[in-house]
Amino acid sequence: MSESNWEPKIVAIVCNWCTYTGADLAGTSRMKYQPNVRIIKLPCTGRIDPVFILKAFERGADGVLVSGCHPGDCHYNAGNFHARRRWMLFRDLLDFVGIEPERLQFSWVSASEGRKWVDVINGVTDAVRARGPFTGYQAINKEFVAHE
Amino acid sequence: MKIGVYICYCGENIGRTVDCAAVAKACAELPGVVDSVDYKYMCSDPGQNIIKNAIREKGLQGVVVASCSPHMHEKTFRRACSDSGLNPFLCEIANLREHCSWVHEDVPAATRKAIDLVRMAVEKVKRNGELEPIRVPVTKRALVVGGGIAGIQAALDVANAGFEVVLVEKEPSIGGHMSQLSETFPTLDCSQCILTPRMVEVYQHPRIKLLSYSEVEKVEGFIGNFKVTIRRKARSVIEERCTGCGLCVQKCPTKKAPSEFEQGLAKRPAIYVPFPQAVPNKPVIDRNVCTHFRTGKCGICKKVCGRDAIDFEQQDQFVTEDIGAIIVATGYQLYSISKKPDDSAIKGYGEYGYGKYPDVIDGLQFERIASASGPSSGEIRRPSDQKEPKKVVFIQCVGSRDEAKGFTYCSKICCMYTAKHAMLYKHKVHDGEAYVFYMDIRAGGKMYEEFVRRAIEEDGVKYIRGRVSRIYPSGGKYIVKGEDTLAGEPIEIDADMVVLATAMIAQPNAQKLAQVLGVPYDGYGFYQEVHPKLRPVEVSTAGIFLAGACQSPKDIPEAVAMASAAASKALVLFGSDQLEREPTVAKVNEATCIGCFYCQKVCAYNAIEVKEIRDRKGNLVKTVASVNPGLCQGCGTCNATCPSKSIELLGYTDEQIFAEITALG
Amino acid sequence: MKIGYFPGCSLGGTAKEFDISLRAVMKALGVELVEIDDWSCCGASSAHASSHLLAVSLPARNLLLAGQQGLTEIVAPCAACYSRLVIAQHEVANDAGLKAKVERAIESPLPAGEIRILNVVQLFERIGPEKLQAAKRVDLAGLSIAAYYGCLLVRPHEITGFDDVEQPVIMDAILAATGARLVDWNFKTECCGGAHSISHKPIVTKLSKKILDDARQSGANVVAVACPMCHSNLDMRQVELRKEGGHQDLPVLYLTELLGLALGLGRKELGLDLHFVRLPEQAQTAPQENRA
Amino acid sequence: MSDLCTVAKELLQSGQVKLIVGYEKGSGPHRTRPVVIRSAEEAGRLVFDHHSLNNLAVYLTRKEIKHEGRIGIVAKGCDVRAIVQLIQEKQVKREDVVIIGMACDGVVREFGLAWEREHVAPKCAVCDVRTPHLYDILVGSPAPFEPPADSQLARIEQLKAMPPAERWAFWEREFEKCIRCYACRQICPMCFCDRCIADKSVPQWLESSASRRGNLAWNIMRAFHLAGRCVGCGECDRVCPVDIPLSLLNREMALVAKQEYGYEPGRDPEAPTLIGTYDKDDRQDFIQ
Repeated sequence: MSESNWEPKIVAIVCNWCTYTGADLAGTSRMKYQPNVRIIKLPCTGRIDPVFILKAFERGADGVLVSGCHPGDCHYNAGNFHARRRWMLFRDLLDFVGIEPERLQFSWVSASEGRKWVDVINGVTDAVRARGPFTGYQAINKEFVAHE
Repeated sequence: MKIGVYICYCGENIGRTVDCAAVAKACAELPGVVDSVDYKYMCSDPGQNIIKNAIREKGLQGVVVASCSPHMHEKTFRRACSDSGLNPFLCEIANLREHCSWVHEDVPAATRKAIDLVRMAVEKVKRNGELEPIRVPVTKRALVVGGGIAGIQAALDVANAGFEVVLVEKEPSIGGHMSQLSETFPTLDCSQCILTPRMVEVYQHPRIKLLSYSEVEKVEGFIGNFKVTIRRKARSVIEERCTGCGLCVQKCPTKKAPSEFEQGLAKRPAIYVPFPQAVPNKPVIDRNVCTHFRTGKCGICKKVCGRDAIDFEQQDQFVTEDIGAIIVATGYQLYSISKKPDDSAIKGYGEYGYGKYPDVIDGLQFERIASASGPSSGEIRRPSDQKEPKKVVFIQCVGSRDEAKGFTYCSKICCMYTAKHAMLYKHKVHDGEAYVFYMDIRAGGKMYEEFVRRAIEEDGVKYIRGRVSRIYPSGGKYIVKGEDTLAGEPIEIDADMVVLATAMIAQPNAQKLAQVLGVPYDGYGFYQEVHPKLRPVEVSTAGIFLAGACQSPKDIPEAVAMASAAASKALVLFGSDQLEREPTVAKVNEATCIGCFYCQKVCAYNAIEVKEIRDRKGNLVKTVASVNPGLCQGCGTCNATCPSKSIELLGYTDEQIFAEITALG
Repeated sequence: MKIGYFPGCSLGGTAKEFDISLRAVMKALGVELVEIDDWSCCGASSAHASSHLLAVSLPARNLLLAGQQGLTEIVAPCAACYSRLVIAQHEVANDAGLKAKVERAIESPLPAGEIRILNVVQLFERIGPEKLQAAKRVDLAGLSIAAYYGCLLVRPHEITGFDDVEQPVIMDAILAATGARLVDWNFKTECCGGAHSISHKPIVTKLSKKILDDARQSGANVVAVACPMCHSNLDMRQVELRKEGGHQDLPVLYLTELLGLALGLGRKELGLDLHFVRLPEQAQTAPQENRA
Repeated sequence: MSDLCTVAKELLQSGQVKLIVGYEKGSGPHRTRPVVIRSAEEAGRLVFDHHSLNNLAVYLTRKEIKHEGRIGIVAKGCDVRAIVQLIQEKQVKREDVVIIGMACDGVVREFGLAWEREHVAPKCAVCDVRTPHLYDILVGSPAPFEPPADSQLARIEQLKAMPPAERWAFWEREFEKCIRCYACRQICPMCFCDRCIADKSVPQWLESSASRRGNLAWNIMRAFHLAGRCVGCGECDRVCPVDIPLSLLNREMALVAKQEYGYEPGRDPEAPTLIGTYDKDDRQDFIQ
């Protein structure tokens, strides 16, 4: 793909009960959003290991969205509370090593928030597009791709 | 690996935006894919047959169906797989409809995305393992917590279906709030007349074990296999010996304790039965007021008891019960606006003077005043001087629907019971005037609206739409200052008595009990059902069901209906000897587990147990975590938290997720 | 302790004794009051009826001056001034657009740090009842006080964040340090008629009478206020009430005057003689007549 | 250090401990090295001074000595924090260890350096446990000590002031040096896993070759695994053969833990851990 029509690659890691179902609702409501996102479904945000986020960047993601149930709505009572602490630390760590915060975003999207899902995904896609390709990671990926 | 990929057009739903044929073609090239087929309706019988035949004929080891959301047809396709001998967990769904064709318009972009989604699913399914459903035995015995009308109904339903029930009630008698009510809307039938036969039925039922004056202390185990510890509070009366003759109650010299049942409007002795129809009809000693417990003297009750049933030395006892299903029916309490609540967001209603002015009372107190068994034998008397009040003001929504000072929710029953109160008052005090301050009248229910109209039109209750700003005493009366928002002017009523319809709120210990049971609760302490519409009596902890006002404010018919629903859920469980659970549970790698137990800290279900690994001589080698698959709900929080990655969530293993992510690049 | 002082217009006029007594009491307690130099009108009663921008800019200018003069806390004894100042502060803090407009109007950026604005009740809360207790010279056992808060002192709660809106208690707690009895009464926050004093005198007289009657019926022999408007209504309208007949005088004193008496300050030092209804000599220590 | 020797002798003689982990004189000036002694006769070998650098808590989880019996350990305050965190994480039982708490007047940042002001270890700048906060036996009392400036914090602030791209470039340069020797892991008392994720091959958790990408992942995950757990002993910095400033990452995580959750690891053996607990009102303004 040439520079001019470059499109960001977005990975969304979401929980099954709220955000995945919210994204389903956006579909059944025939709302439209940008096609850049690929969703990875896990049972709960509590299941999301930060290493998944790194792996996504290693596989060429320009931005990652992590999304789950609103606090208090977790299907598993507290998975999102545990996740929230991890995110706080991990996000700061990535920021500290120089990864722009736009590249890793977080949201609460409930099963009834199809509209919010659309807004969040469009927002993330636009923000990452504005940042351009994740050249920092691409540079270190390149070396590896050569080996593969 | 032999993987089959099946792409559904869903009529035009997918086919319009995704070039399904192109997807099938592209996917056929993916490593491991031996069959790649597109078809109009995969979920139809012929569609399913394509998959079934391919499994048999091509010896597939994994299936990817690219169709609608897995929430829609995952079960369908898994069944199709297992019908033809493939483990159902070797089937993955790529969501081409809700997550692709319906939300995008550009065909090439949507097609590219569809191929990506299938590729991710293919890579994942290659790493799926065969999982077998987890089977656990079922103890066909129910615990019902709370002996109000909801608990009574649930207990009777389960017991009448032929199963044993343990009914735990924290008060000395079952009956709950309903036993305190005078008449019930909209039929005005006597509350106790319809309730007491049910209470007796519970007591006499051969399959119901009633533990009154008891509380649930601890719950261990999981659906079908709970172990429940119950604290039997010291009654100071040996139930088996007591005949309920009541002599001790009569002779007790301490008669000054405010009666809980009468809402403080009457006194009771230190040894008492809450009310004459109590079940069990066995007294209890209130150790806080009893002279013997305070000074060591008296002991008259012990002297007069012919059966030697008084036991001052009695201690709390603990009993353990094996239980298969738990029905929680712990009810509600009324918001006591006299006290400043702990929650600083709630500002109270000090300006109404509840607790300060004796004739400003709440709804339950009015029930007692209006009840034939109440302190004034059903004659309407105001508490301060026992005079018949000639003008009574009823105020609705005290604490309910009030974001500024109370709770945001509607307490639901107050419109109806206020109409009932005003009506009962008018029936008993013919020359009296009844005023009702309201915000809206919410009378949805069979014969409810008609009931309110009757209060207004036939009984002449004066409804004023508006709020009350202040109540203050003046010359033996209470000046109720408010606003009539329909007339658009301030209004003052010199009332003899004021009745506040205070909000229905969660029980004071609701959150504590929720933690014991593992039941989630909302911001107000009401218990949280799994789904507000489709699973209204279940909670996220399997095997626990909700009945009545512990879930949200409810009137009697709703509480009873919910109780029967909860009972039927328990009976569904008792319908089989074993139950099957999704096998997506966590599993520990004992070889690498280091025993830090971070997994235990994050587990919301107490599913992580401590396991000791010993050598042949019995020496402790190390302590590791172990998952109880009956308790594990499969959230995977332990998996993400484990520092050495020694615990994995089956069905969502790291290897599977990595494969999905890797397939992106 | 040093506190900025925004007197406002009333304390130079009808509420002169509020100013006098506040200064005297602060001196006695060793608190330095620093009057904001070049302070101007807070805009109360008229500005917010004519222009929102003006109603916010006037108090904002005074906050700006306070900030420039190095003050971090200021006291605004007049309840209306207090209300305008806290509301303006709240609005500019929560509305960047408005803030920009205000800064254009007052031709200066607002100070970054927030200035703490106190009403007179909060001032004594800040000083602390222990300090009052320690400085007490005279026990006001002869007084039964009805503490009257009026409408502006505690409202709106979202902004003032101070005391219970319907059943405030903090002024009572402060006055308890004088040794006087605080009566439990009904009209702590009832409307006195406020700014209608001139335009609708009969209404104000009627409202004031209700408040005074309830205070008396509840056993009070003096009413404590913390607002010049309340004071002028409750004190001055008793002249009309006397004419109507059947009225028994009920002295209305500023919180600061009552505290001044307890600190042993003289009636002149506290401006007690400037009221229409005077507190009888020695009333504070006289045995109570109508103790309930 | 006759005090320390007497204490050690008594502990071994009375059988209260099976062995003692401590420091002995090293192989040159301004050096010590860890030593395990098992008899009272050996007690005289123990030393403690400005050059007792190793965090000996790392030995408490070593299988080789763990099963021998009760262990005595010579520990500075910073080392005690590691022991406390190990107790919090169920790796050490309080009753299985006798802590010989050493009042500490600061240590140098590397072996071979004389005790001079410019040689003081960065961690000593913010030390508040010069008298250990938990011990069974306390030896000595701290002398007056003027701590040096907090150079670590200054560097963190300097990094944070950079635009992200510059920060990225800085860490890229640093991580590029990494040879994946895992000395940082071996020396760390908190890296007690039997099988580190870096060695996990099915599935491979982190790329194991010393590539730029693998190095970034390893160093990020190492820091993340220590978030809310690292007690700031700085041993990783000291042993890194290519001088990657690892403790800057650890310190940044510690700053977040303190600021957002008021949490400091290794303070209270009874305290819950940072990860594994939550508060309903934890900060979430970064979540849409």
